[in-house]
Amino acid sequence: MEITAGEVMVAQAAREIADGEVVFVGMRLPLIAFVVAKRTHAPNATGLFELGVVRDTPSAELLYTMGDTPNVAGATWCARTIDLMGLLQRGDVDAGFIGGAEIDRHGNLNTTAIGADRQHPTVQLPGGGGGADIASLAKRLIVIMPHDRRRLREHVDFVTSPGYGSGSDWRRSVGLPRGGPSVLITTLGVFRFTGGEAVLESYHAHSSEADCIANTGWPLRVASEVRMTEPPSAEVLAIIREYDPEGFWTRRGES
Amino acid sequence: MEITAGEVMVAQAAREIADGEVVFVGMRLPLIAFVVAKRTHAPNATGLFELGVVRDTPSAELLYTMGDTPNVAGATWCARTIDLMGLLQRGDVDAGFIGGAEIDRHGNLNTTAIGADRQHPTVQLPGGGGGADIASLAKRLIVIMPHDRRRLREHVDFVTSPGYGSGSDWRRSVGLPRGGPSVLITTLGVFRFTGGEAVLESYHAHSSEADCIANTGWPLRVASEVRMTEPPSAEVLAIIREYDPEGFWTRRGES
Amino acid sequence: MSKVVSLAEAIRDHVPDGASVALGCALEPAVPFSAVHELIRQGKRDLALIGPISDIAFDMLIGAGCVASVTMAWAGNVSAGLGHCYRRAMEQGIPRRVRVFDHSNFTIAQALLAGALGAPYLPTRTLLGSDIPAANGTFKEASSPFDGSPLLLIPAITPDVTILACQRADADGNAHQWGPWGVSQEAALAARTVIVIAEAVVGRAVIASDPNRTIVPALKVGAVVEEPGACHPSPLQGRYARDHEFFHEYHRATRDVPGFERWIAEWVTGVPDRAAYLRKLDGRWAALAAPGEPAAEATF
Amino acid sequence: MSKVVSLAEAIRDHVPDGASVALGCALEPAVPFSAVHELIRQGKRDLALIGPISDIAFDMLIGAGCVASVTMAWAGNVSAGLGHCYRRAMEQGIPRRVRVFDHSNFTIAQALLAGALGAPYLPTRTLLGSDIPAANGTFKEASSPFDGSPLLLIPAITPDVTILACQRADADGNAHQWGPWGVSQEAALAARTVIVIAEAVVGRAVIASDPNRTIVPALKVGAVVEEPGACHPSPLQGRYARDHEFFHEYHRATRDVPGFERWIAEWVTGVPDRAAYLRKLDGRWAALAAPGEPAAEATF
Repeated sequence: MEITAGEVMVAQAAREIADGEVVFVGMRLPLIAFVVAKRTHAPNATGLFELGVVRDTPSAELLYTMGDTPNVAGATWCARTIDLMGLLQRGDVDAGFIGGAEIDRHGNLNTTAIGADRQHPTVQLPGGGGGADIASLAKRLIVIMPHDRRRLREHVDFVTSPGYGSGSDWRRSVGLPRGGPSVLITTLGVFRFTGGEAVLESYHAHSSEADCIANTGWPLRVASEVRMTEPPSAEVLAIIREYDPEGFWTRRGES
Repeated sequence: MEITAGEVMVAQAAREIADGEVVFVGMRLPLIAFVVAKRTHAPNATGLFELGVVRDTPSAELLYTMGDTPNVAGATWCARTIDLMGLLQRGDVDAGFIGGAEIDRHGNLNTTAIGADRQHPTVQLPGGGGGADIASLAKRLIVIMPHDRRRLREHVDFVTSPGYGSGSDWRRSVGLPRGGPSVLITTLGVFRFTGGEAVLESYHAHSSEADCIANTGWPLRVASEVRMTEPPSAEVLAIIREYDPEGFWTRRGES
Repeated sequence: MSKVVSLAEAIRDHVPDGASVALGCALEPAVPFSAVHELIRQGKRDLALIGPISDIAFDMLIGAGCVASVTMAWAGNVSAGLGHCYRRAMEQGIPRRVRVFDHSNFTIAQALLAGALGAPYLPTRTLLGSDIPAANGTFKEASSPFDGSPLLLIPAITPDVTILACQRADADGNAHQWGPWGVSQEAALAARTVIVIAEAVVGRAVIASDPNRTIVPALKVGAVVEEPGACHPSPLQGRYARDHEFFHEYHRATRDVPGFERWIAEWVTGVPDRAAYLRKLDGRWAALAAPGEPAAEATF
Repeated sequence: MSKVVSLAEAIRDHVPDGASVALGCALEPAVPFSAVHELIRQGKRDLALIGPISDIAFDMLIGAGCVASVTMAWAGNVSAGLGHCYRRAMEQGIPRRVRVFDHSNFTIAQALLAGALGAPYLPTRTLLGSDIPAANGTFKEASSPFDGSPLLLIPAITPDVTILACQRADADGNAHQWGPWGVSQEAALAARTVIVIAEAVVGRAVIASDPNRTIVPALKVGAVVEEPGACHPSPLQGRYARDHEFFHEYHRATRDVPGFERWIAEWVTGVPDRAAYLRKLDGRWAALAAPGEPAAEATF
């Protein structure tokens, strides 16, 4: 079976979780990345879900929302949302995953609305949920989204989730206590943030450096040692396909 | 069996609870007053206990502390302390009972320390617990304490629980949202607060107007229609003596 | 005294037009959809909705023209993404313009906690540098009087009424809820009154056997409704699973206004109450049963 | 990975001299007296104690000379009133002077909640006009930027370690506690690390069967101790009742310093651990058993 972009993204996202870390998981590809990490190199990672669920084992079945009953059965803590957000604000959370509709070179994300006037948008997006909190307060942020020139923009219309703002030490200047995006994983490549800007680290097997540049809305910086993204191992593919047999999240070519 | 001061005080305290009210109960005499009120004129009163217990029925056995296991068994809510303090600050609590070591004519209570320097007291008292919060935030305060000229003082050494401060509309001027003492029940009499000052409303059967005046450390105002405190009815005495058969709280001549 | 009434009575007596209403406060699960449908059947207007995620509950109410404003962190369809009615209202003013008060999950939780504590606001560092505070318009920027660091002050939210679904409650309104609480308890304690919708109304002794399960005490509750299946298509832990396909069907059916109106006519105005709704679901409802495994014993 | 250690190891490894230590945070019940005794046996010095009520736990530690400061709303002997050691320390500096940071139950709860939320402070209207804020010295007066009304700002308290007693925990530290929580959860979430003292260490499946009972998650916990009877003479819901007479005996025995020293020699330094202490209590301990009634079923 051909390896999908979703599977490559999940495998890379799993590599971003270190053993023993406390991670805000979220749904879709990050959820499966958490499953892969737990079953491979990060057996002691803990997953937090915004509605108040804490798990040290992935749910038995594939989840469609974090509130699905299988995500609560076997949890180690059913907390209140604010208990987990408190851990986040304290600095007890190592990393968090979020997606977005638009992102700029500094990792500022828009999940609120497209258009100049927030009260009269051209396109109303669902909103940030807890993503803006994770972006504000986690020690580092892992961003996952489809790669599209209209999504990777020179400027986003609305900063829902702050990245590095205008770059450099902007976060400290506005009072954010820590954090910022460490990596952007798209359907085409992996972008590492250095000096507050996304730099192409690797392109996926089905993509290329040129594809990444052509589909990015700003002049893209490319790492000197740019390479192909390491494909998922057979073990990792097996875990992904066992957990998402229908490919509901990993084969719809959309994160 | 002779009626004790404790029994007279409990009967009066019970009269201060109206049906359907939400009341911070506390221990000792107020606890028994809550039992009496529930079983007579206030069957729909709700009792709050600072450690987080909410009950709509008195505990099956006499309590020595609010954390005794019988006070938790049969509770309708085991909350966190801050949940109940939140109700108090919101204005959802009708009344609360507290005691004190010292009180002045304006109902300011000291339960912290005797002496000029708080860090080097002549007598270290245990402290206010949640009493200062109830005094600050309940819609009204019911004070119960032994009557002694050294306890009912012209000025208290430390204001742990604010009453009417210097009188009149002092509470509003310092920012307290509501409340203040409605009544002081002592071993000798009942004092109603009018214009922010305690006025003798009634003396107990074993006491007199003169006793109350002689044992109060400020020039005591006396109501024109001062009378004898209504003694506990046979029904109320029976409830008290059934709940506190040893007279642990009601026969030790000390509230 | 018993506060048990029908859902129609509870909504009629406790949710006037223009009321601020918090619901769906456990985020994805335990959304009181039966109450959402009753609000639409009773033609409520100018509601100020409050809830962090709420799934398609807010989308439906917006599409039905019941809503003047939404205070939320996310509004749409958790399974399908965008909510068509929310988009139409914001992009085209159909059926009417809706004012949005943007929040994050943390700031809405803090606003409701402040309401529950009777505090004027809570101070936070989240959203510093985000455009949400300016869009919301109710937050204040400040610096900490302790160390001068930048802060956002999130003002308290105190809903007129919070609608809370749970597994069981007594007739006075002492409610047991388990599974994720999200911001449900803060929303209930912050509200002027609470409508409790219980899968089952039980005796006081059942509630009092486990007071740590109580999410809201009787003293906050104005009405108690016994209604099995009140949360479908959202799940209720230990009772029934989420009906994922129902959310996708709603998404497909509501792409245009006539489609939305047909959907409402079929599932909301076309049924008198939740019992009829469940009969209409028929075998599909039975298939969602998820009784779960018993919790380890605790004694009191 | 398992964090199960002996109480002596937990205290040795997680409570250095000078540490700020929160304990007794459920107020009267579930006070971890075994840990208090071990702190005395190990001769800890300059501790900064944090707890709203703590019953005689703080009095003992003060009498033993372990304490530099106490942050509390009440300190003494709940059954008998005054605590002799606390009085001697404050009135005569015996065995040493102790700095007091006065709080009310609400302000200490707010300070710990602020610590748990990672907020710098919480704003409140309690204690306006009280002498407590001036005596405490760490609060700030302010006016609300929303309406100008007077407020007190209560700064966050973040203990170095919180010691929490509970009915059961798994080896990682996920702890189930039921009965009154007081400020226990805030104190645990606000702390740098937590020592969990469980009546029983159980399998993860027992904890995971009822995640709503979890008061603190493993990620906050540094050590797990299995120790039956750890709270005597305070009660633990569903396990054992309060030993009221023991508090009165302590009160009578500790009226003077030699009496206190005899009491410590008999009940603390004279016994190696809690198992020996319970054997010493003998039939008196057995008589306190209070297994309680089972909670109504909940399924997940």
